[in-house]
Amino acid sequence: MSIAYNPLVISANSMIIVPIVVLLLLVAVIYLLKWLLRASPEVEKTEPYKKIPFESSNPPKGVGKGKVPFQYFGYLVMFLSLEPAVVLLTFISVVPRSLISHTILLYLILVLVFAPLLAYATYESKKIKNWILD
Amino acid sequence: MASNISSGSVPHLPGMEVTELSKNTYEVYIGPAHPGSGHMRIIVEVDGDVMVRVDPDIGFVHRTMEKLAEGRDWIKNIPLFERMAILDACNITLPYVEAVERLLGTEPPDRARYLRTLLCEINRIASHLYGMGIFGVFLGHSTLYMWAFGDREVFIDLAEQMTGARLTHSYPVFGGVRRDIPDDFPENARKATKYMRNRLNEYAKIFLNNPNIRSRLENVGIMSKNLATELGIVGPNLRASGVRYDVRLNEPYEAYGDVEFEIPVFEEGDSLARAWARVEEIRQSLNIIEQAVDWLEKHPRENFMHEKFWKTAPKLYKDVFSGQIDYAGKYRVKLMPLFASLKVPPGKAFARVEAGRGEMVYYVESDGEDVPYRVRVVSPSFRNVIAFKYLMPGHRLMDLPAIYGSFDYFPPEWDR
Amino acid sequence: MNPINLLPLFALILGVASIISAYFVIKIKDLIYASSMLAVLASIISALIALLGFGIVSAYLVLVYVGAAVMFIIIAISMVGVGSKESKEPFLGIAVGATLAVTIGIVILAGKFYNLYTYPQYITVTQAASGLLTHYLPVVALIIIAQAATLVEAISISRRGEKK
Amino acid sequence: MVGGEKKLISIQDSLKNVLKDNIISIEQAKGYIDVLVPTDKLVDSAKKLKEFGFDHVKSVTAVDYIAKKQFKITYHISSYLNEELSKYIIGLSTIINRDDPHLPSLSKIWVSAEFQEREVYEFFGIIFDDHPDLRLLLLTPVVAALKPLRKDFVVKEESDNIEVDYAAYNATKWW
Amino acid sequence: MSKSEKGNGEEKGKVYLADLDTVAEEAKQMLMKGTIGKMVDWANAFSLWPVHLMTSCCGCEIGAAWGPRFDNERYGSLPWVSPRQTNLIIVEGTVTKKMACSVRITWDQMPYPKFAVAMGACSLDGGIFYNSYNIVRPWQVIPIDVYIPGCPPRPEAVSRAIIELQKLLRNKSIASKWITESKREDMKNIIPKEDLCGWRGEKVDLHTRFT
Amino acid sequence: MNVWYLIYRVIIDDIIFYPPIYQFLIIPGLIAALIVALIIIWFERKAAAFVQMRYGPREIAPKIGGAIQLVADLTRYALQEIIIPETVDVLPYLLSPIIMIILALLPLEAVPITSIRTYYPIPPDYSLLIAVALSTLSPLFIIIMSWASNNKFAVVGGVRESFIITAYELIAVLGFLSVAAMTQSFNLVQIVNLQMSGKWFGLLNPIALLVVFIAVLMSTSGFPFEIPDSESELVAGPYTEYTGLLYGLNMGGAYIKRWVFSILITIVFLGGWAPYRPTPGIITGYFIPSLIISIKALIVMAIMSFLRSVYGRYRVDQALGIAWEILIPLTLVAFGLGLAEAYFGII
Amino acid sequence: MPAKVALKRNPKKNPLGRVFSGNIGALAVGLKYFFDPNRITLLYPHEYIKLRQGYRGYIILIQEKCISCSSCARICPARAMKMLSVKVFDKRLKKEMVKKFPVINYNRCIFCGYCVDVCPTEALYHVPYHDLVYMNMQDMILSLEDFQKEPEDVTAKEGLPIKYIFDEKKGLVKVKYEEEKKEVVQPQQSQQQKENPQSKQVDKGGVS
Amino acid sequence: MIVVDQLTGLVVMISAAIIIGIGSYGVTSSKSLFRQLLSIEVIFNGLLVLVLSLISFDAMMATYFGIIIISVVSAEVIVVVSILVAYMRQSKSLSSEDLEEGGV
Ligand code: SF4
Ligand code: SF4
Ligand code: SF4
Repeated sequence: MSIAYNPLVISANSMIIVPIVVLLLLVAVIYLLKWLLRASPEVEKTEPYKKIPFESSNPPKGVGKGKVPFQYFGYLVMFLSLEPAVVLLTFISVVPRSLISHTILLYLILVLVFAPLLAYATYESKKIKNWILD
Repeated sequence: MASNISSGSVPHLPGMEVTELSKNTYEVYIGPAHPGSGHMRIIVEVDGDVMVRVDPDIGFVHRTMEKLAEGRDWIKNIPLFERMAILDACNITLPYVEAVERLLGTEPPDRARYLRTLLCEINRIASHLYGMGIFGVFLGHSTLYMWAFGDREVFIDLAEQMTGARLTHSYPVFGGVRRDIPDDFPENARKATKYMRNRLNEYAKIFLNNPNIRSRLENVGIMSKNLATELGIVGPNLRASGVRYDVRLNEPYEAYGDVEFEIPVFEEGDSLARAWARVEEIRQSLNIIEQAVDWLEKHPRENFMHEKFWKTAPKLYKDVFSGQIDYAGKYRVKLMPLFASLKVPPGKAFARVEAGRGEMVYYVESDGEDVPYRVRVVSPSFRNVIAFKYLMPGHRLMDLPAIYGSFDYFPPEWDR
Repeated sequence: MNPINLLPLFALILGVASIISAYFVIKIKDLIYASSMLAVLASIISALIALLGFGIVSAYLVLVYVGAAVMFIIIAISMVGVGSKESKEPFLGIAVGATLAVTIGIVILAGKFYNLYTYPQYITVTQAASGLLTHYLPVVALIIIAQAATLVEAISISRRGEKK
Repeated sequence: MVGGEKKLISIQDSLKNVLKDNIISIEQAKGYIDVLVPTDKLVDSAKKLKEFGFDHVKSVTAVDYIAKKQFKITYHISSYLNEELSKYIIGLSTIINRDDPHLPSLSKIWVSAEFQEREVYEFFGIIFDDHPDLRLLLLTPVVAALKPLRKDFVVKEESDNIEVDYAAYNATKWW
Repeated sequence: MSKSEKGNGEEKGKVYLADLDTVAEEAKQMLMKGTIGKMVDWANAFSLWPVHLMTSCCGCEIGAAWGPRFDNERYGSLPWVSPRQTNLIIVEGTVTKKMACSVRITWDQMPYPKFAVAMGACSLDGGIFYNSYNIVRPWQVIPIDVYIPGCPPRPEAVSRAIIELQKLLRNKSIASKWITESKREDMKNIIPKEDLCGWRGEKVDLHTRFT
Repeated sequence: MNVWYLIYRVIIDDIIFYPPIYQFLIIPGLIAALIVALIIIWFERKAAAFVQMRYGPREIAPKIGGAIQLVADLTRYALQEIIIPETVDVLPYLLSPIIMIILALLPLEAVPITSIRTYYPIPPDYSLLIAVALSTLSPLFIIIMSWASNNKFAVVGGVRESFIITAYELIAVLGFLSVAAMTQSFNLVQIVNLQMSGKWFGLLNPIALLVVFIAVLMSTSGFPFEIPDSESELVAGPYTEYTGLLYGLNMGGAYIKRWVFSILITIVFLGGWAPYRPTPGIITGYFIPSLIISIKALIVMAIMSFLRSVYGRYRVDQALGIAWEILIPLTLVAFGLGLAEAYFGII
Repeated sequence: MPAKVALKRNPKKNPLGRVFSGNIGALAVGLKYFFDPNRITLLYPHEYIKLRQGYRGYIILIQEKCISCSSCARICPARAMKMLSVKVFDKRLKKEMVKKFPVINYNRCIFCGYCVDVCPTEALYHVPYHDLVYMNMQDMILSLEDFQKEPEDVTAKEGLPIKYIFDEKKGLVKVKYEEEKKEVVQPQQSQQQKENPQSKQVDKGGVS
Repeated sequence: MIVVDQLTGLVVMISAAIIIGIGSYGVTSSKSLFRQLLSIEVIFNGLLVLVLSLISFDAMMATYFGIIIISVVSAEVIVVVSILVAYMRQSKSLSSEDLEEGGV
């Protein structure tokens, strides 16, 4: 086997080099197409609305970057608090068979601790009136 | 209409700016070139995900019918008003014809009344199916759209056999109708009704009882009985809120006094009830079609125009009717040249019928000329528009299509 | 040639990339882009960690930190919708940053701390997990409970009180 | 139909009872009962009618009698909740001057009149005082300035002869 | 090169760019003459996606035309939501003065190559509303390729229009012609004399951003 | 002969079948994903058309039912004008779709598609963990995309997308990893090998399969959960401003994500290359197993696509509610089931 | 009073039933149609609907019958039909005279059929097809000569005539239009049948 | 072999030092609380690499350390962001100077 098949090289290749090459290729293609397929400046003159943002074919007002649904922030909090715990648990679940009772113990702790809290959190998150940001 | 983000920010703070926390709203334009609307624009102000102000901005299809009608002969206005809602053509033009008939003092003969009723019900089904199809597509359910439009074709085909046009029938004229039904029509109509009854069950399975759709519709856009009355909502939407009002019930016109049917009234008043109300109405319309067809089969083919017009008809007219002239269609009632220059005695008339989307109202005023002096049209959709303004705020943005679609809007109708 | 010899090269590339993205985190005006650059930075860091031989930590970093924490920051910023303004006197910052970087660098160089790095021996997931389970079971349970506590804490902090 | 006529008469009577001396004239038109009230008593009559059970407005109609220099505004009202009343339609009308058309708005009393009053406003230029939201509804400002439904705005009708030149299909003609 | 010789010394900086442009032009011409041009026409012909812009009541026949009985998706045509991703606009009947602005904006926002179909009597010469004060003819707003008479036209007629447009595309290769010429000839005639959207009187404010 | 043979071997062995390239670019990767996207979108339209009493795309090639329809669409998109609106932030606007696609494909690099050791792209000791971790990266760029588009619909769509992320990510992670609880291993090869006997984990732990299936639907805006680009309010969601090839990339991006997840589902739950035992050699050891996986994944995708014709879409809070009230408990149950099965030694 | 009010409520189901029976019912209906699609699609350019006599399609003038009464032009709501003055040789009076004949402008015509119905001599009639498109608006303004010719029916050349009949199970069912059977070119027909097995199958079923 | 490892360590540690420097520059120079949070996260990233490369001799130890520290940091993020949001609700601004003035 050549050096290219060494684990280190192969992972570096697969994670970094090949994707980056593909990325550069795609970017090049996009820029090429953008350059090739542009309309002549006349068109831009006759079609003044071409490059303004789409707003259901209304003359646009303002920009899009604004504040958007905040009412589901509770779900976000739930997600972020549960995720590390769960990932930790799943990570731990690969122990040998002999230790599995510990995992089950942890699993039970997780379920017992989280179940009421999640229920409470879902209950809270559902009241959208409480989450309006003002 | 304050623009949201562009209109500056809160007073300059040291450090960092927070853009307009006091007014955390976001103005979204739904329409006119938007899949969630057609022909109209709803300006929605959302606070996060909740709509706080809904401003229906209509008039994108305003084609000045009321004005045009003032300059056109009486009969020419029938196709004109029909363009308001071509998918509900007979129902839309009928009150105009009725109002003018009231002014003229003519009563249509029985057969014409049944023929009008028949076409009205066919149109009602087609229009309800159209509305359901659009509703389906609003909720992302393309299958319902396709099914409804496919089954609508059945009824459009029936209407086409009856009148010679798919949508724009211009069927009722003053004192009668323009065609009689073809010979194989009753049989076809019965088959179609049987087919449709089966299909309605499948609709319920894939759409109305689908948990996904149910959860989108249930308890969304609840309109109480009082609110519906207050806003003057019409049609199935009104009856879905528990109000027992239907012109066919309260002031029977044409043949509705003689056929048996039910008026489904729902109590919940949410989007689901509005959808169900349409389904139930389709069932009742199927009943009416069957009864009307039975009646028509039993009775001879005569009297489909008012005698005043038809008595003096030359022989050619009767030949055309009986199909003697090979290039012309059979059972076609020819119009008198008189129609082209009809003068209507002065007076004011008001007529209402229950169109597919609700009560259709005409006010006709004549000053004895060959053109109307004033025609006022209030279409069912126009009376429903106000519901968007008062019903939607407080719902989530994603409920907009669920409410909007459940009202079975048709913008050309409200814009006239 | 042993491919392990390429290690410094890869580390150099990734290090430079991470420095650039860290710079962008600080410099990009739009906070959404800045925080997404933080995600990029963390991804590069996780690649670097993988390169250093801690594959498990790297996967964990991507899963928990990039996939959850940074995402959380981005979403929170995009919902809260804030712009940012820099301080008018950045020299203090430059001074502090440079001092800190130089100090740490000098400490590393002078103390020959870079000698401390050896390519770690390979540990399997099972080893790591069972080690964690046997030696650190209370810690893990504590983390889980702490997470639950933060859940309640965060919910009750960020929710608005029941007011009309 | 005979019974119907009788009932109509009785409703006319009860209307007279309700509105008392607000009524200028009451007349049986084709399909509705036309009740004419003076403009300053419009709100009062509307309130009384609403209490009587007429709970919604079907249509708000304005007619331009250009010869008499008048606008006649008719609110066609009826009832949903009262089954007896729902058989009748009352035209609550008033006559206003054409030069300076002003009228109290009834959309506070019947919300269902809100959009229709907006429509009358833009088509006739009739101003409804204290209307909560009197904006243009259907038209663009340019077109609304013409006040299109007034009789002095005339749309051109074509003749039925072909002297109208079909060749004039160039873009400039219509624009 | 010839350009650079002709040009003054001041334009030196631009010479290179100009050359690049000519190179691009030539490359485009070469590409589009051959199979790629044919491909573009073929692909556009079988992928005519109309934008969802309902202008008037002909819209219900559009619904029927894409419904199951007439199923225009057989021609590869799929009604799509936003103009940015479509290449066909079907003007469904009357265009009122209020709507004309939207029609124009929709047309502007569609990427080239793009085509237009006018459907219904109203969009040809006003139909029954020929003397209405509130309508414009769509061919005054956008360039039309195919006209469908009728009120409303049968769905078959819509299918027929799509078939005719496909034939037009493949025989006259208008799609690849746009790519080579980078403009559409008949747009010249369609410069509205008044500002279509002027009635809104709203200031277009595009450049407010967070700092 | 020697030189040419050598070049041939180099091209075959070291370029085409070189794991990073083969897996990223060729069979489960870019090219296969492209073909699959073409087939699946066609199938989706066709299946919907079947249910909807019509034909779907046909006239382009009536003999094969219009199967090349998507080629036409793709060509049209690729050679359409690319409009860059004035208000967008050009660099992120142009780059983020591309990066999203690359990142969506990255998990494939961690997935072994054979049991022959030489063709592992990444040391597979914890390959499942890496694959799942990498799959959480790409949604970020949808948010950036929407933010860069600077369009109201896009921004709202982007935020909805981010909420949906919070809904599905945990389910996907926990659902996939509940297999690890059953096998005590993150090693995908070992997981597949354990399924060789026909005891597919999809059968042993159907709840996990179900929740992962739903999570994938959520992550790729599959039909009951087509919320971020729900067209009836948000036009095309985060992709509203994109034209031409860029939109094509975006549209393909969702399908590529679904493809990658389908491959993961296939390997984890449906036995991978199961009936077949790879033997050394490029064709038998690498090509055939990858084909088997692709076909299985294709079927999974077809089932997902079929749902379009039956369901509408949920509201965003309903989707979140479903995720947090039904699916997360179910996922925890699935995980517990996995642990229990491991404890009682059913595997 | 025959119409009566029926009070109804939304059908209710318990949550479990909703989740299971609802989903399963929807999926089952979907699958049923997936495997047995009840297609009603008209394969348009290959088939076309042979519309009934009496469909309000394009309008043709029979000049001999026209008595120049102008009724048609007066009643036309869209002013699509207008009278054109032409010099014709009158057979009865045996002299050349100016007469008015209608001409039509399909840019405007809304196919309402009033003109046909009102014509006192049946000088106008409809041809039952309605699927022509034009590339040019000038083509739609017909001259007197063109108005007397039936427009070319393009689809009839390309495809088979088809008729839809009603059916209790399937709604609309496509069947071949019988009268035209002889005129159809054979090879086209066989090719058509190959392409569309379903229509073939329906043919066997025949018209009931 | 050893040389290679040392070189790697040098590169990684210097990069980490620079990242930490950048992060601390961000913390001090910015007035925006969110930006400061981001900068702190940058510092955390740098520190993680630094510490991991420092304790690489005990791979087990490093792994445990990494896992636990990442969990803790993500918990910290959630609380900090929630506090920021809650603070923002009240003061409608997110400037650290305001914090001082408000006496929080
Ligand atoms: S052509 Fe007829 S159907 Fe079409 S928009 Fe005009 S009036 Fe409506
Ligand atoms: S069909 Fe109607 S619109 Fe057409 S010419 Fe005759 S009367 Fe006029
Ligand atoms: S109505 Fe008939 S007879 Fe009279 S002018 Fe018209 S076509 Fe001629």
